[in-house]
Amino acid sequence: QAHARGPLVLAAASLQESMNAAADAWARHGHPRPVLSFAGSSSLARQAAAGAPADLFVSADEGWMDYLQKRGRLAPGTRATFLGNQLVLIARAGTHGSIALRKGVDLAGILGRNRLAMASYNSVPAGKYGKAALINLGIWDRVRPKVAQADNVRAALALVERGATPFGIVYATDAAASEQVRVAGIFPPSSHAPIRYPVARLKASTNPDAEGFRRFLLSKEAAAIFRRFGFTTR
Amino acid sequence: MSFDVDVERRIGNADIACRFSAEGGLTVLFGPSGAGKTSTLNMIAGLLRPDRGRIVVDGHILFDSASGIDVAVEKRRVGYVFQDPRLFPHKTVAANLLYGRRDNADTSEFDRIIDILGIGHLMERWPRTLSGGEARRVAIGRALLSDPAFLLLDEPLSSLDRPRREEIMVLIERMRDELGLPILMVTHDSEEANRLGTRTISV
Amino acid sequence: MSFDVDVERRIGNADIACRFSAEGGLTVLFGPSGAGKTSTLNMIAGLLRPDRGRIVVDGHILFDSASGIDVAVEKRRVGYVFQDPRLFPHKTVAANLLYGRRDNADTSEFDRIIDILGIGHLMERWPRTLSGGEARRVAIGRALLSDPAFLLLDEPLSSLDRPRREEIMVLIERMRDELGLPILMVTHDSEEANRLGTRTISV
Amino acid sequence: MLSAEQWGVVALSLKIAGVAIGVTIPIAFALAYLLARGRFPGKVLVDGIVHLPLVLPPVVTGWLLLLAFAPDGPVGHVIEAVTGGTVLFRWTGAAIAAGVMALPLMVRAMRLSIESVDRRLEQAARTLGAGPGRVFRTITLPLSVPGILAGAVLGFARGLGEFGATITFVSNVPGETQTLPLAIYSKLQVPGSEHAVVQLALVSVALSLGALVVSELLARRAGRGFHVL
Amino acid sequence: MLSAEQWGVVALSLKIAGVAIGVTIPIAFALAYLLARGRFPGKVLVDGIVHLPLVLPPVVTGWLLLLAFAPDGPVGHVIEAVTGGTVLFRWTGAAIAAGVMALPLMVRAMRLSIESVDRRLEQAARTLGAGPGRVFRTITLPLSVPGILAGAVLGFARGLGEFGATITFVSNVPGETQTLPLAIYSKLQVPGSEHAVVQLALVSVALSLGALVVSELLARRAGRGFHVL
Ligand SMILES: Nc1ncnc2c1ncn2[C@@H]1O[C@H](COP(=O)(O)OP(=O)(O)OP(=O)(O)O)[C@@H](O)[C@H]1O
Ligand SMILES: Nc1ncnc2c1ncn2[C@@H]1O[C@H](COP(=O)(O)OP(=O)(O)OP(=O)(O)O)[C@@H](O)[C@H]1O
Ligand SMILES: [Mg+2]
Ligand SMILES: [Mg+2]
Repeated sequence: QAHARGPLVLAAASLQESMNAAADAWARHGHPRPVLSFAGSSSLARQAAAGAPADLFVSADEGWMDYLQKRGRLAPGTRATFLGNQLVLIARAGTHGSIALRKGVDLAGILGRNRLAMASYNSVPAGKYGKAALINLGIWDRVRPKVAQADNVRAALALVERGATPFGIVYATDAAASEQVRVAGIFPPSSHAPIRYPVARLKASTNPDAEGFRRFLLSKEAAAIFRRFGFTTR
Repeated sequence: MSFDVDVERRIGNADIACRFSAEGGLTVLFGPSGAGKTSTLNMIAGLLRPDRGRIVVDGHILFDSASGIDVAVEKRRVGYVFQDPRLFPHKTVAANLLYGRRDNADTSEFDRIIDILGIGHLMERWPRTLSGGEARRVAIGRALLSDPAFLLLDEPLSSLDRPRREEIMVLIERMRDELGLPILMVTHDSEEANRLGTRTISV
Repeated sequence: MSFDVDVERRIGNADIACRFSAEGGLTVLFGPSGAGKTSTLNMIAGLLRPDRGRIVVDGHILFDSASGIDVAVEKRRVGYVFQDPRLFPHKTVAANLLYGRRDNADTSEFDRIIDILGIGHLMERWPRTLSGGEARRVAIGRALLSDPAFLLLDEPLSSLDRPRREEIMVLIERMRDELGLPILMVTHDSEEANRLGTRTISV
Repeated sequence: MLSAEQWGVVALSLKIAGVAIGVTIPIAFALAYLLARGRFPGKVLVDGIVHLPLVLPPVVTGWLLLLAFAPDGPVGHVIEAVTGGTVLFRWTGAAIAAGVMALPLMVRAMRLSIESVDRRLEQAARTLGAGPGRVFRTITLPLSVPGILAGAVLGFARGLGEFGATITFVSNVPGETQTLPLAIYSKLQVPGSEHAVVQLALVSVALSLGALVVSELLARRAGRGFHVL
Repeated sequence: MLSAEQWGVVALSLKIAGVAIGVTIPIAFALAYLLARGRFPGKVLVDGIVHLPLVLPPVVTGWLLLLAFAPDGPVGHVIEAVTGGTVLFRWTGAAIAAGVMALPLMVRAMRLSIESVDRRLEQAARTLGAGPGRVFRTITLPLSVPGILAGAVLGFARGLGEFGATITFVSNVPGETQTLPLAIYSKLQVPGSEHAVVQLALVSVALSLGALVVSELLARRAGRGFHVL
């Protein structure tokens, strides 16, 4: 006997398309469709930390998951990292040429008077990875004054889509989702910490389907779905 | 039927002092512009607090700075016709007239007053569409219909034509005599003052 | 020194029609409350547009529905004392008095008018602190000091005491005679009307 | 034109903004009256607190609401004890966020109208035997109607547009707290969904235009009599 | 208490909100006058457009601004041709966002005041020889001061709190477009930075309290004469 309502899943906004596809697949197995609430990881983590009655939390980085774990809001033994991503440099579709992102690459010179779109580099995960990568390449100091920080990675994508900036740093999944941009360069995976998406069940969870859906997210079937959207899976 | 007033109040740089004691009927308050007539009426009505003094109307102490008595405006049962009409702009003439009415008031009295004031045809109108004299007549009606224990009239008949004026004065005199209402009236018309005033007081 | 007025206008359910031709001096407009006196003055001042008609003052056509003439209010050079004082609440008495003044106006005239109106001590005051009669005197001063070509006075002397009234009437008569201003005045005081009115018109 | 799901979002948004404004109007009017008429120490402080949701970034307001209404927060604690439930992730929470964000706008507009009520009319009413309560009900309140309507329209529009505090406070739960702005935000996160964004934005605009028209009609009705309108 | 960098953020926020409101006041007043006094077809539409930034989620407004001011957008194109520059990522762009978001609040407050100006005073001024321009300057405008002040305070507070449209339109560029709300938001994104958030939020609150106090003083000064205040 299925619960009348699916579990409430708090998921990072950048997982919107892929998590919806996963929820649909789960529902096709005869389960009530999970209710998905998409927002920034920070907002969601704070809500979970406040003891809000949700079932699963899917974060865009480990930091916010740690935050909940420290506060004892996670159901023990349910935390798992299930997705990975890549960091890319994008340009507007229709432009040409690619940039080899090696140590010392003259990105600042290529930008000229233009700017580089990124998610906020001190706060939003995509921005933090980007900053780390640019530091690793040894060009952060010269690029930093030219950075335009958006409030999330999709807003950074929009800046490039609109032609407000010629280049941007986003996830490979974002670049794949948009037809108006193309990948102009891929950051070496070694240039930043691995990009990982953890999931966990919350202690406040009451929905009997919650654990089932969590396991489904870790399943092969779900992995295939996430790969379709450009994520890497383990 | 009496006023016993002794008040002092400072407004701006002016000291207003008024002291009189009037037995019965209609008392006329007379004086040059800016002497403090309106201020005196406001103090009797309870709208302006005297710095010091005592107000007694018909044996009821309305204000006494010595014993700390200060009856609330709405409890003084005053029928006040202000110098300006002060009609409620968001209410029709009819609603203005009925605003102060008691539930048990009788209808024939109402009809008679409306008739003498000649405002029966204005009932559904909004105050801003009234002429100066029409607004004033509605204001008089509103005060008279509130079942007052005494009347304060601040130049009630200015901006009315002579015949209408006569009729309204007759009405007011009748209220004085039949209902025994003490009346305090400000006017600048010495003829009117002499005819009506049981007593005339100069400020 | 003449008015030549023939206007019609519908307001609400009332048809107001006024037609008169007055040579020289001061014309008194007389009539019961609600007859349309204020409306007539408003039409002459240009504040209310007649449905039909013609207004000529001192040979100047101010309005003519036949030829489509309609001189703007501010170009009519009217000195209008409204039935209510209508002082500008955000300006001091002095600023109210000077509002309509021409730059080349002479100061002795100013001082004389202020003196006769007895408002010299009120200059720095705000309108809301004035008594009824004080406000009215300031309103008269404001209109007289705007260098008008003709005067419209809507019960200008109501709420003033007799001595003050006399003085102000003398002032207005002198303006009429010395400056040759045509004057149209509404009053309910038949004594006043008879004394002043070069002609009396009933609406 | 809209899918059934989108109509659901519209209905939910109207419910949330409507309830929020309906409940907030009396609170806002009381505060406006206090600020317009009251003379007490610390008035500027009350004024400042009322303005808070306007100055703070909405996400901060949302966060503060979250702290207050969390099950172990000061307000949430009481709510849980009384009703046994919570407003988190519920439409009631979204309505609270909308109301709080709309409050300063409503108070300002109402205060402006209360301040322009002619006190002499209130005096006249009192001489006619009306006590302070009746004067308030029959004179002050109706003469403040232009400000109340303006405040209600501003508040309703603000409530319809509320995003930051809502998503921070009660998340983005479809069918519960996903109002139009949150739905638009969700669409904005999906590249290439500009069409849906524009469509939803147009619905928002149509709704607030509707509210405007209704308020203008009400204003005209209420203002038949007096010069203000 | 604050670091030099944070003081920089405060100064920048004040500059942006101040310039935005200064420039928007005349525009808002003109619109308010048009809406209060004008009788023309499509008035409700103008009214609706003015309210737009209030109803739309701020990120949508920001996105629309971005479309308009992008180098190949209709407005950005003109600006580039005339000045050779762009407002994107510049404080001027942040001021545009703040002004646009504040506009509906300012217009409403001003309109309320204009509607309560007694037209008979304007008539009196005209009989005294003042043409429409002078009547407007000397009567209508000063009598609307309460609404202008209320609008300015609301707008300034809104401008100080503006977040969603700003970050979407001109991004978060330290020293150029990073206002207080953006700085606060950045902090909020970092686990465990609640202390810094509260500190910056308190600065916001202090600034708007200051604006309130100034406006109350101005209102008292302007209102010495008339009953409205
Ligand atoms: N908007 C309106 N709707 C209906 N009737 C109106 C309107 N405005 C004015 N009236 C009527 O027009 C008539 C003329 O008004 P007006 O003010 O000219 O009278 P008046 O002669 O000046 O009277 P008073 O001596 O009382 O001032 C009055 O009967 C008044 O009720
Ligand atoms: N707020 C104020 N500041 C200074 N003076 C004031 C203030 N209010 C009233 N006054 C003055 O108090 C005096 C008394 O005013 P009041 O209205 O009682 O006069 P009044 O006798 O009714 O005159 P009128 O016949 O002209 O109506 C006036 O000289 C007036 O200028
Ligand atoms: Mg008086
Ligand atoms: Mg009249």
